[in-house]
Amino acid sequence: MTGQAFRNADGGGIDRTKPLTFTFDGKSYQGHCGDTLASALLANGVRLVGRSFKYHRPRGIFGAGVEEPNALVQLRQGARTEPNIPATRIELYDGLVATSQNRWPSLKFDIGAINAVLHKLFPAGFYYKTFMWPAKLWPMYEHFIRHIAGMGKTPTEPDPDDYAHRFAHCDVLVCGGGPAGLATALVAGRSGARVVLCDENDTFGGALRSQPQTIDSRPAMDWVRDTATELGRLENVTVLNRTTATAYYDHNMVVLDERVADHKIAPENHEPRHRLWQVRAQEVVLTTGAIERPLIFAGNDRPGVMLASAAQTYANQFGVRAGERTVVFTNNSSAYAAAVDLQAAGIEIQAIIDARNEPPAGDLTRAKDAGIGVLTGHAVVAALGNHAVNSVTVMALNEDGADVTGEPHDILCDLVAVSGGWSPSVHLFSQSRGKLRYDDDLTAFVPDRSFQRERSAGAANGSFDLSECLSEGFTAGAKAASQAGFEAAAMAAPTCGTEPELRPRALWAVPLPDFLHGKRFLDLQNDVTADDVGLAYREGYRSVEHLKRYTTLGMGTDQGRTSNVNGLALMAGRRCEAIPAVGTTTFRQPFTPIPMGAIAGADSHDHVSPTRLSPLYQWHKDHGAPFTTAGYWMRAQAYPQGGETLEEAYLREAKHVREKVGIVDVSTLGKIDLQGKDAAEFLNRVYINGFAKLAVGKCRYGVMLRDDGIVFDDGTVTRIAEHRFLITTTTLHAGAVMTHLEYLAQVEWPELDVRMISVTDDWTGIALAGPRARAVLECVTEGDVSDVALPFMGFQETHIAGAAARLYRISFSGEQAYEINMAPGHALAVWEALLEAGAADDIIPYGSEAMNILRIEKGHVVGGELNGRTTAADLGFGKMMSSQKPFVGHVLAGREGLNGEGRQQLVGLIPVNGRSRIPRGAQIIADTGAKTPIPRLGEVTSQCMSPNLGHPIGLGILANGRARIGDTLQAHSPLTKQSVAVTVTDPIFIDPAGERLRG
Amino acid sequence: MTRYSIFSLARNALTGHKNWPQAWRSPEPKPEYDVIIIGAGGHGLGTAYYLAKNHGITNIAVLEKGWLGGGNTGRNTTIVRANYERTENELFYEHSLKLWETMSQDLNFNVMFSQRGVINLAHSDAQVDAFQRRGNAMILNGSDAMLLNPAEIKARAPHLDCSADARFPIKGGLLQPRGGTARHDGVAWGYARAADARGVDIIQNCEVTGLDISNGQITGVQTTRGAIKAKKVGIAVAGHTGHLATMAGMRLPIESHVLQAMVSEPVKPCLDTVITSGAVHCYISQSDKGELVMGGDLDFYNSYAQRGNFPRIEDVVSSVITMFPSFSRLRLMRTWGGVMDMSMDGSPIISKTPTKGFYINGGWCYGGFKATPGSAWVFAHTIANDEPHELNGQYRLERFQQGHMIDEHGAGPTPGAH
Amino acid sequence: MLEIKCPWCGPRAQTEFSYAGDATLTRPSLDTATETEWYEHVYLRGNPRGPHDELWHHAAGCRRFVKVRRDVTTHEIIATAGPHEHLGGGGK
Amino acid sequence: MADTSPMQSALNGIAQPGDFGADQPAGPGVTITERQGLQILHVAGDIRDAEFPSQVRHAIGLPLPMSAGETRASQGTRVLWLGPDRWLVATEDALPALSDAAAVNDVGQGRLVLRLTGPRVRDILAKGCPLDLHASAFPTGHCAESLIGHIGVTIDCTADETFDLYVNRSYAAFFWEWLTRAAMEYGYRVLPAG
Ligand SMILES: Cc1cc2nc3c(=O)[nH]c(=O)nc-3n(C[C@H](O)[C@H](O)[C@H](O)COP(=O)(O)OP(=O)(O)OC[C@H]3O[C@@H](n4cnc5c(N)ncnc54)[C@H](O)[C@@H]3O)c2cc1C
Ligand SMILES: NC(=O)c1ccc[n+]([C@@H]2O[C@H](COP(=O)([O-])OP(=O)(O)OC[C@H]3O[C@@H](n4cnc5c(N)ncnc54)[C@H](O)[C@@H]3O)[C@@H](O)[C@H]2O)c1
Ligand SMILES: Cc1cc2nc3c(=O)[nH]c(=O)nc-3n(C[C@H](O)[C@H](O)[C@H](O)COP(=O)(O)O)c2cc1C
Ligand SMILES: [Zn+2]
Repeated sequence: MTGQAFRNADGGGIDRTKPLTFTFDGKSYQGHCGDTLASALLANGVRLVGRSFKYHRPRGIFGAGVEEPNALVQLRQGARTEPNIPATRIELYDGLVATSQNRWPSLKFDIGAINAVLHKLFPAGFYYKTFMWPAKLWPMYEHFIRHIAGMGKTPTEPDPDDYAHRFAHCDVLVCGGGPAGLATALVAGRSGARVVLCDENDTFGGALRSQPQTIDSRPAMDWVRDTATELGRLENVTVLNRTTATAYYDHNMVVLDERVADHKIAPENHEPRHRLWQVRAQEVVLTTGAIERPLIFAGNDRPGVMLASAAQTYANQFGVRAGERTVVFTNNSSAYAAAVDLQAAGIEIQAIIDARNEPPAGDLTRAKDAGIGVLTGHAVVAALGNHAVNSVTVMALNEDGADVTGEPHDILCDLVAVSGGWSPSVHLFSQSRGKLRYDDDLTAFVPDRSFQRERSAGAANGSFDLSECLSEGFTAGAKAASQAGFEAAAMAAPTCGTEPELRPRALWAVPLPDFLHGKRFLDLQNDVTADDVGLAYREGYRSVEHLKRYTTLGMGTDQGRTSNVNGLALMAGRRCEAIPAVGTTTFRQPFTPIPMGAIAGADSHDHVSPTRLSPLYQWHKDHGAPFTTAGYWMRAQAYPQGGETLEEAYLREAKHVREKVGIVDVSTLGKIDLQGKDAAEFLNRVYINGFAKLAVGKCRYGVMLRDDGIVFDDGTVTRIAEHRFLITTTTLHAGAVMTHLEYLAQVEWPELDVRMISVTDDWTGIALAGPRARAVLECVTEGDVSDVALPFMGFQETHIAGAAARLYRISFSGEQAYEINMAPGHALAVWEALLEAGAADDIIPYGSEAMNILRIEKGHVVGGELNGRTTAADLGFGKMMSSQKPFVGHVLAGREGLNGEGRQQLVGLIPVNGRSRIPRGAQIIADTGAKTPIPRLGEVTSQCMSPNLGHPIGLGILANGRARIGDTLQAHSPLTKQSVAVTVTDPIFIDPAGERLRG
Repeated sequence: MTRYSIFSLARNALTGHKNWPQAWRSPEPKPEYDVIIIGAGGHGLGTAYYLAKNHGITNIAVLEKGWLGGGNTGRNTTIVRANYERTENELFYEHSLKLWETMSQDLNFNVMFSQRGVINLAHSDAQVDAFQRRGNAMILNGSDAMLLNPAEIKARAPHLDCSADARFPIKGGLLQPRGGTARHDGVAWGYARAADARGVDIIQNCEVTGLDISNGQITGVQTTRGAIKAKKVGIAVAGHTGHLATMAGMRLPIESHVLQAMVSEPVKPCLDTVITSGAVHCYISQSDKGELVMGGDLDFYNSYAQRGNFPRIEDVVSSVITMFPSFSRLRLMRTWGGVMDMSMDGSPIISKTPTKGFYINGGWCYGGFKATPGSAWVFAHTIANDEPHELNGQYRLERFQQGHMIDEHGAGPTPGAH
Repeated sequence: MLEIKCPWCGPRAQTEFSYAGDATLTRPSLDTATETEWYEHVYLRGNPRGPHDELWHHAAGCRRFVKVRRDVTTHEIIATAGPHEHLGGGGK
Repeated sequence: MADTSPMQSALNGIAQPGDFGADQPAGPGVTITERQGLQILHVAGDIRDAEFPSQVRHAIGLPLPMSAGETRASQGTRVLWLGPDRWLVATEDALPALSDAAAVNDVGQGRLVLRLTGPRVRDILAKGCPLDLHASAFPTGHCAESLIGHIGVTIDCTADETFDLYVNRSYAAFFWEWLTRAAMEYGYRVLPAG
């Protein structure tokens, strides 16, 4: 126990045979297996551990668990470093490294503490009142404010650890593994119900771990161990330690965060660091216990002021004396047990200062038996000291607690153990929409009405007596199990040693006598004082929600666990209203902060959203193609050869296809198989053009509108058989079109006999295009692909390179072209066979970029033009719109605003000088010299260098565009300081008559 | 109104800050007002302020069912920008942005408007095109925009993963340097204080439960604190717009959806700009207090609940740590939800209605915080003159029936899609 | 995460579904309805604060559309049914 | 004309046989095999049309399962309920000829089929699948379509601790990566496809 001056020789749950070495602020210390960083620091006499948020005041360890507002440290180093971790929540391991935060240059000497000197200028909300002049200096002021604020530091490297998710379903979920939770789980588990029990700590037992009691005359921890062992053996029970129930959502879904490896220096053997559970429970039982509240007095933030239960925990659970000499200051009975335990641990008890005038006789007897003096009707008005407490000033409270009177006297001490009563942990209950009730006897909010299938038991329910906790647990377990359909045997509650009732006296802040100065802190983390509540009240920020936001009360990493109730009670006092009338702020998820990595689980980085690959992906990759995304798909952009840039490659490819022949992977297009007696009628309703008369073995281009008359998607439809069609969609809209069609078929037109399924993955698509396409095709198929047998817009079922294939004579490039669909397993063979067969015709593979150029040259519309604002008429499909039949969207397409003057229509654009590239994303305007705002006539939607025309081209949508053909306008891009004069043309640049594709 | 300044702060420090006056009164409602504004969010309070300041109308009540600023004004991710492509939107939001730039001084309340820039990330060439198109439109309409390359983005956001093999590689970004964030609560409080100083009655805990309409003219409202008369009533109730419209017998092209936001624990400055990504579905900035403030998509179902669900949290957080791999070990501290007024074209409605004297301000979707001063300015104009301002004529209710939608994303009449 | 009882598949997680909008609307006739009827159908919503009838698509399951009555103030699901069936439970 | 073209697995170059992940003295938590050569049909039809189920039954020798999650199996053939009007027929035998009464699609090549077997198989799937996979809720003979790791998957519990997963082929590589990463902590073995 080298150097552990405050460690007792025995007692507690730590393993003294296992020393662990750790460093804090670079200095090396020893602790033991079973310690937390907080207990180990205290054992070594380290009391100053951090600086506060705003005033940079010295701060020590205040609690022993999740309630800790002060002792936040930067844990670990390098890629694994983490800011703001409460020392009370860190299980000690060998080699642990922690550093203090929010101080510079050192913890003992912190420049930021100047703020504490200027504190008078910095009451709550001071920044709203100043830093406004001169306005241009605000960025500088802000820079300063930002650097003072914040706490720990962000890691600078990616997180090396893995995280896992886990879905689970159970009949009964028990959150909290103290006596109440164990009792609940035991009864429910014995009933055969599927039970999940979790507790945030490494071991079960809850408060019993640090507050020794008896059950059936044996130490209560024996019962805890027996119960935990039995639960561990039950197959239907899942027992999770180090697991926090962090969020309670609708429909009884509770998120648990299991810290699988946080107690180790690093995760081992491929284990995840955290495992996030999403548990859907039939019934939930909340046995989350209660948290002690502090009492508020001047200087109550000094290192050495600590919750009584925390001091007791350090003594009992860790064998650590949190000080040498203590004053216990309480307004309720629970601190008497703590005082006795502290004394037993070797801490000198100077006195118990009890705010109550007449504590219950039992308390007094207990103190007297232990030889501890009690000062009733008194309060600690101030704690004195600098980096640590060295004494307190005590005065008498008057009758209503609104003032202190009499002679102040000082008591020397280095520890002040405070207890202001207990707040049930109602966070999860509130998250589940449960309504709270204020209990005057407990001076606390307790669960009242539930809205989900959930119940609370034990201290979480406001029941602090051990036997009551157990019996409530047994009852809750039995009820929950039977609600979930299991027969639960009732269990009789064992007999326990009796604990006195709390009987607190409401005392929200000890009045500050005139002769004393000092701040009375409510929220230790955010430096919110009792006076700030007064200021907020005076300034009109009187709702608790305004109070919170104006002062930042309860907005720290501890979410005000130890401060909110005092704050709202003080506000209630100011408003002369009852506490329930003032109410609480909203409890929100998460219960305690959880790493973002745990929330993301495996779903980050490459797995943040799925990727879809064509069966030809590996081939593309092996042939040097860079990829671009289209929705989830990865598409090969081009195949650069021998040092070509990407652009050189795709320009070459696009030229080559028009001159010779090429193949491109078009597997990403959506494909829907539509069957049924009414399939043709269905298509007739869906597309703007007619499909009833489409012959079997023929394809047709189609356009569909949304209900609002705007173009939704385009593609081809092929009649495979009388009652069977194959629909293609754009890559991006494939899912939406499928859903739209299913909706119409199922919900709106159930009378139609149609069924459909997406077959996108079942058919790989290869387009073969170019003047030599047929020649190549003939080499790989035995079927007749002559122009007569397979004319433009014809279809065949055939074999290609030995694979069963669907062959469509359709063209996106404007060339003689075929789309070949085959089963994906054959795709590579077919692709390679085409390349081999086409070698004589100089075939090449081409990528999505060349495909894009080819379609721009042909004036085909895609994403930039199908932008969700254009109508069929805008895009030149006006004549396709059938007047013979109604179709989706036709009525609203007739609206005034979607027709007539000023609509932006699809046009082609050519630079006047024949050379300049049309700037990407340019706007089309008439006059670059016009006064701002310059009217926008239209926009460039696509542009490229046309290798086949030898000059740049573009597509755009332009107000009254078709009437402007021949005009000269500016394609203007002030963003890139480019402006190019363009001539407006027809959007089809190559082969407007369509001879090439029919040839 | 006591003027706020470093001098008044120093003076009050000497007296222990005991003499600060109330920022606003809590008056009892009068039986009648010239104008009633329903909803004490930024828009409602701002409208009252500009009615008083610009139009000399001061006999105004702002009725609020809860606490002022507790609606979406008090729960948004505070991003202020004017980076729209549709001219109708850009001119309006640019006007709003200009008002932001002088708001603290105008209100004598520091709303901490922080022009740290807003960057939209482009993850594909098609997106770069789209952002260039938008940036160009912004400049033509008199706003500011800059195109950034990946290296320039990395320099502004060093934690951002700009590597070429990222799942969503960063190809570029559109920066609006004048965009940024503001202290959301401060906006509500600043307007409340300034409106109150001009005589406006802000009445909290007063829910409007009915509208009195006779012969097509509004005559007053029913509230949980009794009936109050007025010949002009404007609603600025964000997520509750549909509900209020029902009281006037109207159905609107609006649905209420829940949107969540969340903050990490506070950390020392690590992100000095606002980063948004449409493709990865998230936006993130760091507040002056140090938390990372994050949001993403709607939960995608109708809701008036102010509480969201876990799948969206997962989604936002995984997006954030995908873009910022070193944020993975930071902890999420708090999550919450707000009720969003999603319109059918993604643009707001600031309009007269078929009921005379009844005006609507709603349909703000993801972006009404940045609109606060602009919206309040033109809504006050519309109410005062019974005619729209030139900047909100296009936001009329009839545009949907006429086919004049202002659909920035082209998402069509699906209210959750914008 | 919500749990939605698909009338065909049983209780399933929300993530298997996608939201598909208001189920109280009656689609006007494709051939006879007026522009106003279509406008009202496509754009106007009751947007009630309370029970709301809506459609969800069981996209990652049976791919059927499901009618759901859900209280939008609490997210509680009151009843589910096929798209042409009547919903039991309370609400309007 | 029969297919003469060579076939390629969706996991070509991705899945390598061997043992991976955590060392488990008791052996790998799961063993993964790609099932090749399965014939798979997606069958859609209206059961109110009396012809349809009887024709299907005739063709495949098994009645169509009619309730959620139900499967029917014979030697080499399984029929899975996918929805009130959709079924999956997976067979190692020759494809049955189905009449016009149903809308039939051959989806055998559009799917990657993985057989997972081992003591930790449910734990691994539960990392990404929101269904209740507990043996009491998802016993042998039960099937479902759901999500695993955000991808649509058809899940078929063919025997105790054994599941067949059907994944759309374009997601195969992505899913494989998800699955093997999920299996790391329990250790996994990949067997050659068969
Ligand atoms: C999570 C989230 C993130 C967002 N992020 C951004 C962002 O980054 N940038 C951005 O520009 N916008 C953002 N927004 C949108 C923005 O917050 C809102 O559009 C804007 O704040 C709306 O302001 P408001 O004044 O209209 O409404 P609110 O602030 O909601 O005020 C409306 C008020 O009306 C009251 N009310 C309602 N019904 C009644 C009644 N019957 N009687 C009396 N009072 C009533 C409400 O209580 C409320 O206080 C976000 C919204 C959310 C929810
Ligand atoms: N001395 C007193 O007056 C006094 C006051 C309060 C409590 N107690 C004692 O405390 C015990 C109360 O028993 P109990 O079982 O109700 O509570 P408990 O405090 O013993 O156990 C609750 C357990 O739940 C855990 N927990 C809390 N929130 C959690 C979450 N979100 N996720 C996971 N775990 C969570 C806690 O860490 C704790 O281990 C009794 O022994 C009682 O006598 C005594
Ligand atoms: C920009 C912004 C920053 C916030 N920062 C914090 C914070 O630091 N700490 C905190 O507890 N809550 C923070 N919140 C959340 C609020 O506590 C609160 O959840 C939110 O205003 C919604 O209110 P409600 O939870 O009371 O419904 C922040 C909210 C916003 C909008
Ligand atoms: Zn279903």
